[in-house]
Order: sequence, then C-alpha cells, then structure tokens
Amino acid sequence: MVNPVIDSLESQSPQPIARICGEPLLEIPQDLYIPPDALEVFLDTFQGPLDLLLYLIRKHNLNILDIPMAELTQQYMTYVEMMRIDQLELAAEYLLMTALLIEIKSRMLLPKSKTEIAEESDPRAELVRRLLEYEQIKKAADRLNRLPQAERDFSIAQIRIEQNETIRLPNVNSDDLRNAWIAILTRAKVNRHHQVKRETLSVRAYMSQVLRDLRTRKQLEFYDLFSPAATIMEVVVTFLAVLELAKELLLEISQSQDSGTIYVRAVDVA
Amino acid sequence: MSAPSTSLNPITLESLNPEKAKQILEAALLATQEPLPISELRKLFDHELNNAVISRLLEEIRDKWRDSAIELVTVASGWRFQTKPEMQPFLEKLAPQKTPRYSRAILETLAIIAYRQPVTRGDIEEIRGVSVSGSILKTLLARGWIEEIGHRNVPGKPALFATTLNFLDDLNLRTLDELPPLDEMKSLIEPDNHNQALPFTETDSTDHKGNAD
Amino acid sequence: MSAPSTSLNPITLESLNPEKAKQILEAALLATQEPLPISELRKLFDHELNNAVISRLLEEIRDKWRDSAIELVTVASGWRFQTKPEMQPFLEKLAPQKTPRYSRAILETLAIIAYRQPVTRGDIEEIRGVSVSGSILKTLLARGWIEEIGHRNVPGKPALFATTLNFLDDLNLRTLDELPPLDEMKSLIEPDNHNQALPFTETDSTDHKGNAD
Repeated sequence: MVNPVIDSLESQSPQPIARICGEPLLEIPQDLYIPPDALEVFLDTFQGPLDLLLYLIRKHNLNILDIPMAELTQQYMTYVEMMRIDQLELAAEYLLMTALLIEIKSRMLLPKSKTEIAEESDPRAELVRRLLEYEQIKKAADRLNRLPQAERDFSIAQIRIEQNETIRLPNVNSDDLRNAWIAILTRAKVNRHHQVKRETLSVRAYMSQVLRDLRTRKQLEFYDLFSPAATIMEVVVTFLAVLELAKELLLEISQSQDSGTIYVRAVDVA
Repeated sequence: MSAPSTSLNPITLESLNPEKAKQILEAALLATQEPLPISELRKLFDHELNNAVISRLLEEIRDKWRDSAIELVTVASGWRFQTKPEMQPFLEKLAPQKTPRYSRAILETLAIIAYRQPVTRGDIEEIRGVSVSGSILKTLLARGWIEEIGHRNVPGKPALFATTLNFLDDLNLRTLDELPPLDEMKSLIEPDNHNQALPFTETDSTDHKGNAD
Repeated sequence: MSAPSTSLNPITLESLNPEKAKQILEAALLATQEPLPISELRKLFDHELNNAVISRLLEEIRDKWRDSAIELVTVASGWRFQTKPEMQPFLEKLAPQKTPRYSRAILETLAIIAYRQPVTRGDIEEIRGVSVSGSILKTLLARGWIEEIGHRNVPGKPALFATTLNFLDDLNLRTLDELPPLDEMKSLIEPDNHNQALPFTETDSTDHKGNAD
C-alpha cells in the first residue's frame, strides 16, 4: 500500500523540484506577502484557503509536510487579521485550514503503532483528496469558460417575422354563449324581479325570420308567411312566431273585413 | 467537413474586402430584430466605410437574398431582415397567435340576442341589468353576427336585433337549435310554468329538431 | 408546379417541394431565438414530413450556409442559426455592453453544478472550501443556466441544483457528455517514479519529518 502522492505540481514546470525544505520557505513570504492595502487583490486572486494551498503546492513545490507550521500559521494569521475587517466568514475558512494543517502535521509526528498505520488512513489523505477535487473543478471551470458562449462569443439569429396586417377576430363557440347565459341567469336569479322566460329557440328563430322577410317587403299576406314546402311543425312554429311577434308589438296584423285577407306589416319606423 | 477558412484567420479591418464586409453586415442584421440605420452599421467598421459604400453593400445583400424565404428591407428606421409575408401561415403553426377574446359584456349581449331574438337594446339591458354601450352592438354588427331586422312598435321604435346566417356559419351551427340547450339551466330559473309564454314543451322542441333536419 | 415565383402563389403543403420546405425551415429557424427541435419543426408542415426527411433537409441547409456569416447548429434543445464566433468582435461594436463575463467564483460554482449535479449549496461549499454567496447562485439562476430540481432529504431539506437545457444551448452543447472531460483524479495521485521529490510517499514523508524539525 502506497500513500497517495501528489503529482508533480506542474509537469511543464522547467525547473527541478526544490527538495530542500528551506527553499520554499524563502519563497512563500516573497510571493504571498500582501500589503494590507492590496488585500482586495489577494482575495480576488485566491478563491479561498484550498486555492491558496494549491497555489503554494503547485507554484512553489511546497511539500505540505515541509511547511513550517509555525511560520505558515503566522502568515495565515496576518491575512486573517486583514480579512477580519470585512470578510469575517472568509477569515474563518482560512483559520480552519490553518488548524487542519497543524492537526495533520501533529498527527504525522506522533509515533504510531504498526496496526494503527495499517488501519488508520493517512491524515493527509483527506486534505489531498479535497485539494485534488478542487483542482479538478478549477480546471473544469476554466475549460467551461473557454467554451463558446452565447452572447459573449456568438449571437443568435433572430429576424423579424413579417405579418400581414390582418386583424385577428376573436372566436366564439356555442359553449361561450351558454356560459354567458348561465352568468346572466345566475345574476337574474339573484335579482329576482327579472322575469326570465324559457322557451324554445325554434320559435325565436322563426320570429327573426318573419321579421327579416318583412324587412324587404313592407307588408305580407299572412299566407305568404307559410312556405308551401313547410312541414306541419314549421307551419306551427311560424304561426306561433307571428303570434309572439304581435304580442311583443314587433309587427302589426290587420284584417280590413271579416274573412278578408290578413296582412302582416312591419312596424313603421318612419 | 473542413472548417471554413474564416474561422481560422481572424478578420481585421485591414484585411477587409467587400465579401467580408457583406458577411459582417449580414451577421449584424440577422442577429438584430430592430432595424439598423446605416449610421449604426458604420460602427461595425469603426466608421471606416462611408454611407455610400455601405448602401451599395446592402443593395448587393438584398439582391443576393431575393429568392429566399427572407428579405432585406429598408424601413423608416433602417435596414432589417424579415421573413417574407408568404411564410407567415407556416410560422404561425409554430407559435399560434393568441386569438383575442371578446369581453364578457359582448359575449352576454351576443348570448341574449342568440337565445332571445329578436330583441331590442332595451331588452338586452333589462336582462343584463346594466346598460349596453353602442360599441358592443357595433362590434357584433361589424362582425356580421347580428343584424337589425326591424323595429318594435313601441315609443321610440327601437331596433330589433337578431343573429345572422353568418353567425351560424362561424359557430359551425346549422340552425339556432344547435346552440347548447338551456335545459340544465332549469335549476337556475324559476321553475314555475305560468311564465311560459309559449306552449312548446321540451319534448316538442326535440321533435321539431328531429323534423327540421 | 406551374408558376416559379414564390411570392405570387401562396405556398401550400400540396405544392411543397424540397426547396420550398427548406425555405420554410430557414425562415422559421432565422426568426426564432430558441432552438427548434425537429418535433417542433414538423408542425410547419402539419406533420406531413417525417423526422428523417426534416433531418436531411436541415443537413442540406447546414451545408448551404457553411461559408456564410451565420451557421446552423444543433444544440441540446434543437436547431438554431447563430453568428460565427469570428463575427462577434464586430457585433460587439454595436452593443458593447451586453456581454456578460463571469468571475472565477461563479465559474467554479457552475462547474461543480455541471459536473456533480445535482448538488446542494453545501456540496459546493465543501468542494470550494469557502462559503457560496447567494448572489453567485442568483446570477446563475437569472441567466437560466441552473435550476432547483428538488431537495435533499436531510435536515434542513437543502435545495438541489442542476444545470438546465438552456445552459447546454448557450454553450453550444447537445448533452452534458459534451462538456470537456474532467481530469482524471486517479492520474494525479498515482505513484509515479519521476516524482520522488513529492512528499506523499512513505519514505519521503519520513525523510521530511526529520527535516522539518
């Protein structure tokens, strides 16, 4: 069983990895010394403690175990002090990371029994796993950002649809009419003084038809109202329609003499 | 499937030739719904091309597209691509326009005229319990769904309205009898019989319907 | 087919030939911002053309446009026309403000959601090692790239986030499989002899332990 190994930080890095533990110690403060007034840049540069640690490992070939914890902790605390001003939450995360590093270090330094080594996972393993997972996502984010992106890298064609200037008329179906009726009747029921009569539509339809006929010809002989081809039912309905029209004062029926011709006249508007 | 050469060499204004310029104009016009005036299009080339040159290029683009489904047109505020009008029936199948709906007042008026014709405006107002604006009747008259078929012989001689054949056609009905029956409204209406001005009973009307067909 | 002029004779489905069909498809695709799936495009022809025919026509259209300023592409939710990337520098001159660019925090959050979905905010924080501000998720939600798809059944019932079809569309992808592959974590932790310098072998760590003190 071999412990996990962090791959060379940057395979493309030309210089050999510094193995002397003193070397990274010199570099880190140089690279990471951030004057307080440049704090925003610092916060902008690193996404958090994982990112910072990854940077230290990758750029400076930092061996996690080589980090002099006292010094690193001191550095971290400096940053934490700076961050406390307005980024308390972030400061806490850096602090937690420092604590974790110290814990790892201390556990590595403790003598272990053989059984412990066999059973217990390497204290660094979890940190390494997290670092690698973070690094994986960091790279993925970068690649994602390099994919062509709508609006940023290309525009979507969208031309106008030319429409004829036809006015669209609302459609009505017979259910709409029935619903309208129900609404009217519901109201009518509330206002009981309205008398809503129920009758067959056929008579109403014939009433309209008789009036229509009278519109073209001012006066009709009563018998002309009845088509010879009409069925008995039509004759009856037409007759009822004429009676109803007369009752509603929609037409006038006149007969000048007994058994004479009965005339049906439209109401004279003029 | 070799990549077009244009994607390999970035276009610069220095390497601009008329073909490239036309491509850029096309891209801008195809990606923009609003008309683009020439003054705006000149920005594409950092104002290095003058109005006359751009106008000429636009004319060439217009000619090039003449036989396709879309056309480059010039309108008051500039140039734009649009689909040709004959494409509209097809495009409507993708996004059927929402058909407007008639207001409740119009529908109720129409229902009253359909079920109670012939009626005067006064009848409608009495049934609806509110006044009926002239615009409602005008709308229905303009639609060709109702017509004046006479006048009631009462003071003022008010016009009588009835539905038209056109109304039946538009509603896919052959006769008024095919309108939904009002039977189920019985519960809503006064169940007394003395109001029934006409002798027809339910069964009669059914018989009649059968005969009329 | 008698008259050649498309603009004079209304196009009917009966008179449809492949050229006309392609014109109609082009008009629809150019006029619609959202990608159109074939199932939607079939509506243009009242479903008279089957998927295979429409696919073939689309391929032909794609070939026809290959050398122009815009291209026909297929993305997660269908087909659409878009300008070629090399046109973008010019188009930006028309609307310089509208290009969104995202911070690393947003991109990392997006990457976690894209590659590990569905994830909770806690999952994202765990991977990034920092808290995730609400504004990051809001930005991605507002762009329509992520959505809440449920809740994890743990105390607090945290929301689960996943990427949307729109995210794939905007990145010119058809499926999540087309995302750039993740680096294999295994390769990073595999022991390899070039890197003895690295600390994480048994022997190294022992050595360093001595040094560090």
